[in-house]
Amino acid sequence: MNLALHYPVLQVIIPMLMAPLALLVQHRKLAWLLASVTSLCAFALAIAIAQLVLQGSSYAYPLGGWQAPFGIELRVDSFSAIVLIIVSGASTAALLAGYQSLAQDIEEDRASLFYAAWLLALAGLLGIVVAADAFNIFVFMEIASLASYILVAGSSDRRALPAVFKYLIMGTIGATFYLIGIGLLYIMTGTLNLSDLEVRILAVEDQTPILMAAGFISVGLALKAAIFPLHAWLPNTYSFAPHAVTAFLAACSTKVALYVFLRIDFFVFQRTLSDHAAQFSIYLLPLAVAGILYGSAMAIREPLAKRLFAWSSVAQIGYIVLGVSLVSQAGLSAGILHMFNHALAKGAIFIGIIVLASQCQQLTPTALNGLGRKHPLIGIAFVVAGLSLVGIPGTAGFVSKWLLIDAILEHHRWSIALLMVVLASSLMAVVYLAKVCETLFFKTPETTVVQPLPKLAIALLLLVSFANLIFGVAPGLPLELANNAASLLLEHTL
Amino acid sequence: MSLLHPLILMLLIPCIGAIAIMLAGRVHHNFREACTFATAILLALTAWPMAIDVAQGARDSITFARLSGSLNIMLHTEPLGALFATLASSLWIVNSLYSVGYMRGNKETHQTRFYVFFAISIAAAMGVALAGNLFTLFLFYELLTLSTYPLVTHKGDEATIKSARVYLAILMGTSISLFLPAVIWVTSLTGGEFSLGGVLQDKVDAPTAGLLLALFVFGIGKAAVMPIHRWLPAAMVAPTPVSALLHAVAVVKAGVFSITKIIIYIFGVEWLFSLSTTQWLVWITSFTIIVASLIALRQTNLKRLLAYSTIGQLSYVVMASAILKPMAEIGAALHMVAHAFGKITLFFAAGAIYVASKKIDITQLAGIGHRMPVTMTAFTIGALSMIGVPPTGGFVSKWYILGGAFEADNFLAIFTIIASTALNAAYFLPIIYAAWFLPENQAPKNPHGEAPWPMVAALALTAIFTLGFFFFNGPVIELERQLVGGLK
Amino acid sequence: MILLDLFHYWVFIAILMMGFYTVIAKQNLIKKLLGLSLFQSAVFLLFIGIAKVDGGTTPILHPSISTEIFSNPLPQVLILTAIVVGISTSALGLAIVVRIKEAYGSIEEDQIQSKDESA
Amino acid sequence: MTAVFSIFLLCLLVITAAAVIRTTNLFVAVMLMGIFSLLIAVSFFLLDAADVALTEAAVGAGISTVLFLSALAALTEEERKQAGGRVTALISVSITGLLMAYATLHKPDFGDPSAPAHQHLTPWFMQTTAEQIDIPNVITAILGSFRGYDTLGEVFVVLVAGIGVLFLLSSPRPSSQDKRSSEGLKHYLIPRMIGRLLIPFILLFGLYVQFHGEYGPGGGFQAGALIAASIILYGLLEGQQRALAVLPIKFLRLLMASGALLYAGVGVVGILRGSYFLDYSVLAADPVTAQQVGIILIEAGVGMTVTGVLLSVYHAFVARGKLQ
Amino acid sequence: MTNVTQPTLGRTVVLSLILATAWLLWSGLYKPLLLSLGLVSCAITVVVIRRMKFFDDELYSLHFSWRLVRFWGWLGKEIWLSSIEVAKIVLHPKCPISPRTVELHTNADDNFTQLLLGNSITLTPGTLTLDVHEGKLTVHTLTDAGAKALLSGEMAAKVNHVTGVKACSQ
Amino acid sequence: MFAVTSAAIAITMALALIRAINGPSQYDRILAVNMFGTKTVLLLSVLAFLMGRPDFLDLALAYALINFIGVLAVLEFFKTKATGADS
Amino acid sequence: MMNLALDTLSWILLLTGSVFVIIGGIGALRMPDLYTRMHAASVTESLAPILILSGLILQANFGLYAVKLSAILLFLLLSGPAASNALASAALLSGHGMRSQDTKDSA
Repeated sequence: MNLALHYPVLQVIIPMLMAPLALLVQHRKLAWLLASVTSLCAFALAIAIAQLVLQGSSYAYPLGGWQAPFGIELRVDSFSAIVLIIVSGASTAALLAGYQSLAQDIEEDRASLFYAAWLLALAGLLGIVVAADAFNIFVFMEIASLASYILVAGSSDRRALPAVFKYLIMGTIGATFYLIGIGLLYIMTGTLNLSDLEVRILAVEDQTPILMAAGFISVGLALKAAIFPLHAWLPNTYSFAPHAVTAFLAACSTKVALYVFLRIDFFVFQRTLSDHAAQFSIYLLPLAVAGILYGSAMAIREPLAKRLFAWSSVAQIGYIVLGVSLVSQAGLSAGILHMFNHALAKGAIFIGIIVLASQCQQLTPTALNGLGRKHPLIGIAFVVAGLSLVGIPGTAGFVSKWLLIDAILEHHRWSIALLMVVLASSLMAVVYLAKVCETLFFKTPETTVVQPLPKLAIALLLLVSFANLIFGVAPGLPLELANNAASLLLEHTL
Repeated sequence: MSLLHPLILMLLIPCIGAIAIMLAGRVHHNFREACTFATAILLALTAWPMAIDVAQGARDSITFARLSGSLNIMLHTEPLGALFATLASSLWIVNSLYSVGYMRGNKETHQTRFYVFFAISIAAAMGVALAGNLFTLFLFYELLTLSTYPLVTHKGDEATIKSARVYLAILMGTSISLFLPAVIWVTSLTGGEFSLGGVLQDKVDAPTAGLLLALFVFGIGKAAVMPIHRWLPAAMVAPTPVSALLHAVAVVKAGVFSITKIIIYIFGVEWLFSLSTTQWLVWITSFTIIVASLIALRQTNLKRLLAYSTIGQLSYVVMASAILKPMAEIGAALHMVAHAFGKITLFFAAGAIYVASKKIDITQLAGIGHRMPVTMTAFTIGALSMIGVPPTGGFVSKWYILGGAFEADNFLAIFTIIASTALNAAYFLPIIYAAWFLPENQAPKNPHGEAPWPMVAALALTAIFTLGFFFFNGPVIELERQLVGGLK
Repeated sequence: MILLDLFHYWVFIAILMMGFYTVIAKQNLIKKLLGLSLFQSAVFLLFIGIAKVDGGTTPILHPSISTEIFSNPLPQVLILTAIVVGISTSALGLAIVVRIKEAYGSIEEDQIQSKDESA
Repeated sequence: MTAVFSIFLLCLLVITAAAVIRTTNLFVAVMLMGIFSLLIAVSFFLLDAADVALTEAAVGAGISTVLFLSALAALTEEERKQAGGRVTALISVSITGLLMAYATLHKPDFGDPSAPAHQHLTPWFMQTTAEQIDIPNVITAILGSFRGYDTLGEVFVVLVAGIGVLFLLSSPRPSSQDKRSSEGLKHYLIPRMIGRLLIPFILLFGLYVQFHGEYGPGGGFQAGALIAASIILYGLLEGQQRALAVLPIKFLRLLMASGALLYAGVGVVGILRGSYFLDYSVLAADPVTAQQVGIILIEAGVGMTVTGVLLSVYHAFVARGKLQ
Repeated sequence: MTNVTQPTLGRTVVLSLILATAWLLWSGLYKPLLLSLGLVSCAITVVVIRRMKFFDDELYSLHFSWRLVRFWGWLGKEIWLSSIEVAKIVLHPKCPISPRTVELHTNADDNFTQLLLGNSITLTPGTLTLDVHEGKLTVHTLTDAGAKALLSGEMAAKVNHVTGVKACSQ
Repeated sequence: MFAVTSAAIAITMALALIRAINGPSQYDRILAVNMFGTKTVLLLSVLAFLMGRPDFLDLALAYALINFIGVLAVLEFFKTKATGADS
Repeated sequence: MMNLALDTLSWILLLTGSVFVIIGGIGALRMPDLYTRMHAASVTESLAPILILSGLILQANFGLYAVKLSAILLFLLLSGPAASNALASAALLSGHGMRSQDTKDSA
């Protein structure tokens, strides 16, 4: 039995199988332990897969032994590998860091339900990434979405409830749009397998329904990925969710939707849509630019630290989309690398929020006052993550930003204008980061809640912040994966 | 790649020093200060042999962390950088001495944090000095901004935070919006590596070169060319040792150093000289020099006056580089050194006055020369150097710059130098006159003498340096000749 | 059959739009959920329409049937799954609405918003 | 002939949908939604989708209505009047509609046997079902074996919904109230007795649907819904407490977890026996029988999970009920 | 499920047999696999409904007999006749109705008789059982004629005959 | 003949739908829903024969069950609404 | 011959059933208040299913389908009145009034 052969499916079903078990464990700590260990396993598997992929092996796993396009197939390549790492890594870090914080939000008797939902969210996200079947993606997207609604609703803040309701409505609309798109594709081609679609779509004479399908799929996934102006659900969802959940979701959930978006768009539609690249630069690029500017501006105006970073996510998604919408090797690889780096930075920031929130009763605008001065190490780690978000050289964020600017200069005729946008938003990032830093370091603390510091969370904060620095100097693995992924996506052109 | 490579060491020593200081600070403050000194001395001991090697023609470079094809972190040695590194590391020792006196005398809080970030700033300055390509330069340039931010905000009150906000906004803003695109542009065109004679020739046309030069000059906000100068007075809220070392030596010098280095190593002096689109730089620096001096005339706050003086003096260096003649380039290098010695002396003196008498205004300084003779002597020497009166270091550098200007037939530069000398004299001489020859306005409530001895020692030392540079400037000129030799 | 063809699609579009409108425009959260159900049902209708083959019959073999033409089973399978997804979403949405009602005392979107702003 | 019925029913469908939207009484809206489900189910039946029709009826008209009603018990019944629709909503809706209409202008004709959708995969499915699985219901073959992974996902969707509702509704209440439990229709003699008389047969019918999924319309999901419906009927008649005494919460939780585990476990056996995940043909000596056994097992898993989840969800809603 | 007494056991067996028959008739497939699954299903059903206390006395006053069949036949005739009555009224342009409520008393105190009576009344168009409470049935009738027919007590008598209860007093 | 019967049932369904939409009272609507449900059962039975697939009578049976439960659920809901103090 | 007779009978049953279904539907629409509507509706819930399903049973040749059909019929006949009764009781309890005169006769 060659276990390596089964890696893609194991990646999904290990968390999936553990979820019902977690459900039966009626004990907080045990459930948490089970979830963490499972998540760690998934992370290890993801890394193993990434290494195998880099060594040149590619995966196509026929489920049930039925060959594609008749059965369902799983596929893993460099692109999936990097997203797998992001997802499982984010989950692991957030779980480990979030134990104390989650214990405050969630009562003992509900904890096992919560961790089961967490595992299912993880399984769903991983399942989306490895899937190579359009409908299968939908199913796992729903698992992931429903589970993340639960996670967000775990917050003890009542404002989480309207937020999650909105998330549910928007998410379901997105998924349904996606389903309509699949339906149209199926009418025209009679298949659901992505690689089969790619071939058969060429034989379709009349492309109008294909175009519509592309439109519906894109809009649906853009909703899930919170691409401006479909980001309305994101800020409140992220800011009122339990902190650990924010750390998990902010790092990976929108990226998975983006992943699907890119995958379907490049693998399936690239060859059929006339002037595919132009479509990107006409429709997507302006949105990316608007998203970057709007998200940054809102972040500057926002007094609440957590929501500030949620707005910054809107802007950062814009960066990824901007890189992608250049439709060039450099642009795509910059965008994909930025997925990784942004996950790293945002993950660290929200883990930082977990730590800081343990020192105050509620995350009011003034709650974080002076906390950085009280705990300098935490403060500095937090700032390092923030710098990575801004894209200061030496941090991971800079590498992708550099590549992005490089890509902009390389090709695009609007390069100067785009450059301006990127730079302006970097400046805005400096402003909102400085705002947070001032709160952390230069304001006098309001109340003195003396609670024990969550040691594990601090350790993870330091670890992830440090990773931001490491990947700023030696981006090796993610960069290689991103480059491979970019060429993989582009290979599908004529 | 060995960690013991001198180039790496020069980065590592201050970093390790920072950690050591942090740990030592928990034990005892004497131990902490000992760490600071040890680190500073160690750094200087690494820098000097390196500079000597460079003077003998040795070149070294090391690349670590290859990020992507065009993007790697690289250090190398060359005369200009060696000079800057040696200068900064040596003055750090003196400055540490002074800091100990100032911080204790002033009973400042968070002293450990101060020393830690000071060490990190020095590390960043070393990085700037030794950067082997544009990207590395940019990286350490930003690091320098960030690591000095906690120093500027050291006091932590509302006004300080406001000023620090200006400081950060201007420096980060210009560097991200102007410097970074230029860096990326040039890197994507040429790879961005520094090489003597320039790498940009024939890669871009004249207007683009002009644009790039503008991006660099205004993007490197630390050089404080108008109108990007507002941060410098704002940063004067920092404790005096910070102003002294960083805003007279490391930070602002990093700015002018970067510009000079870019002009020499990226554009290439001769090529740039052949372009007509870059002449505006002399105009703008002249303007800065004159206007800054005029503003300085109207200042009453001593530190702010010094800040505006610094702005003017920095533009000297930039202008000298912009004259684009070998002699002027040497002048630029010399002026960096001379101004460093002079200005650090002036700041030291200002700090000493503040610590001893809590006076910050020049109108209060009448007659103070009798109470603090050593301090005021040093101040006088520094001021004279600023004006360019022999036998001070300032004279030597001005001489070279003037020579370069004549060589280039750049009458604007000549006029500017002469006019600004007059203006410098106009704002420094009254202070000196008042300090020595006027009686005290009123008797101070608590009669004071000199500042604590470490401060006095430090400023005396730098005053001697200032004088000494007039006589013993040979090694520096020798070092920089290599630059010129390469240019020829 | 052309008539049914077009009519079927129009009904699909009509219900889709009605559901979509309800979701976006109505303030009442339960109404939104109902709209969401309509919206999804429309998509089910689309898929089942795709599956229909003229003269065909349900793809369940049985000795009593004479024809050899069968409707397409695959979209039906997909919709079986999609229906389950739909009910799951509704159930979860309802639970959230119940909690919102407990926390805010209202299930009207604008009232909830104003309560948060005033708080 | 059926086309005429189809058109007629579709007309009713649109009218019902419009009525659902227009009515301001949520209770009425939910009831109309039930009618809508019945109608759409009949339409599905007319379009040769018996399996889907059964599911839609069990889910849309049955479970969904019950859930909405039990949630409404905790909510207000009337929708507040709202000043007109919103322009943006109308615009985005019309854009979507127009796009759809535009797309349909160019699609292949409805029902055309030579359409690509019917030519590509379907013949293979029909043939392979006959050869390698040998069960009459092709839909079950696809659902259980060819696309068994999707169905696994579906089970987990149900599971996650169950977890979610339990999680949300087991949170402490904002103010101190003891749990309410429904009294049921105890005092209605006739419905109660008739109901009790029918329950065993509903239950048996549910199990019949469960195990005949390979031969006719039905399968785990529909069966789960029916079985849950029979227990819910008992709860409606005799009160929630007695329904809980029959199948306690703990048991339901076990049921939903073990159903999912059973399904995934069958898949894992495939890996352990040296084949692929969810490959049933290694379950027994004869691959065809093995496929059948596999499908029965996973359908059982589906049925267990669905029953467990639906009942747990129902109890959760009823217990949350109305605040006194 | 705590007190498994002799009669419940017998009832369990009878019910199991009924269920098994139902399964066989529904299924129509007699493969060993399905038969064994049928057995399992019947077992599950019996277990569950035992937990529901299905086998208590309430439902078990019914003894199947030919009387029941005859009653059904009679009831069918009644339904047919009254349906035509109602149909006439509905189709009549004026809808000549005269609705009223009557109360019917039965001395049968077992629930099953009441159930059968109430249901039979409801099944017959034109009459509608509104409420059954301790032997008292409230019935709504569409016409006076219907009310009179009810009050004549024929139906109650028939029902009592079926269930073996002594004729009720008028 | 099946067609005629189906048509009749379908028309009755439409009538029931009108009653369900018009009300006027909630009980009228419940009545209509119940009626609609039983008509659906009949329609399905007839359609099964009309389409030549009498093996789908299972559906009709399932509908009958579901409809019964649905109506009882509605009544249960109404009962709790009526007794509850919630306005 | 036998077949023809059965067919004819079943057609007659179906046809009559259809007529009654429609009449019941019309009645449910025409009748003035809830209770009278229920009377009309009960035509479609008792007689019509009997007729139609019997007609179908004849068509199904008394095979297994006939069993299912009779199961459906039995179920409808049991559950229909139960539901009606529950509805009527609930309406009565909630005080849902009757339009016409409230004559009460005691038997």
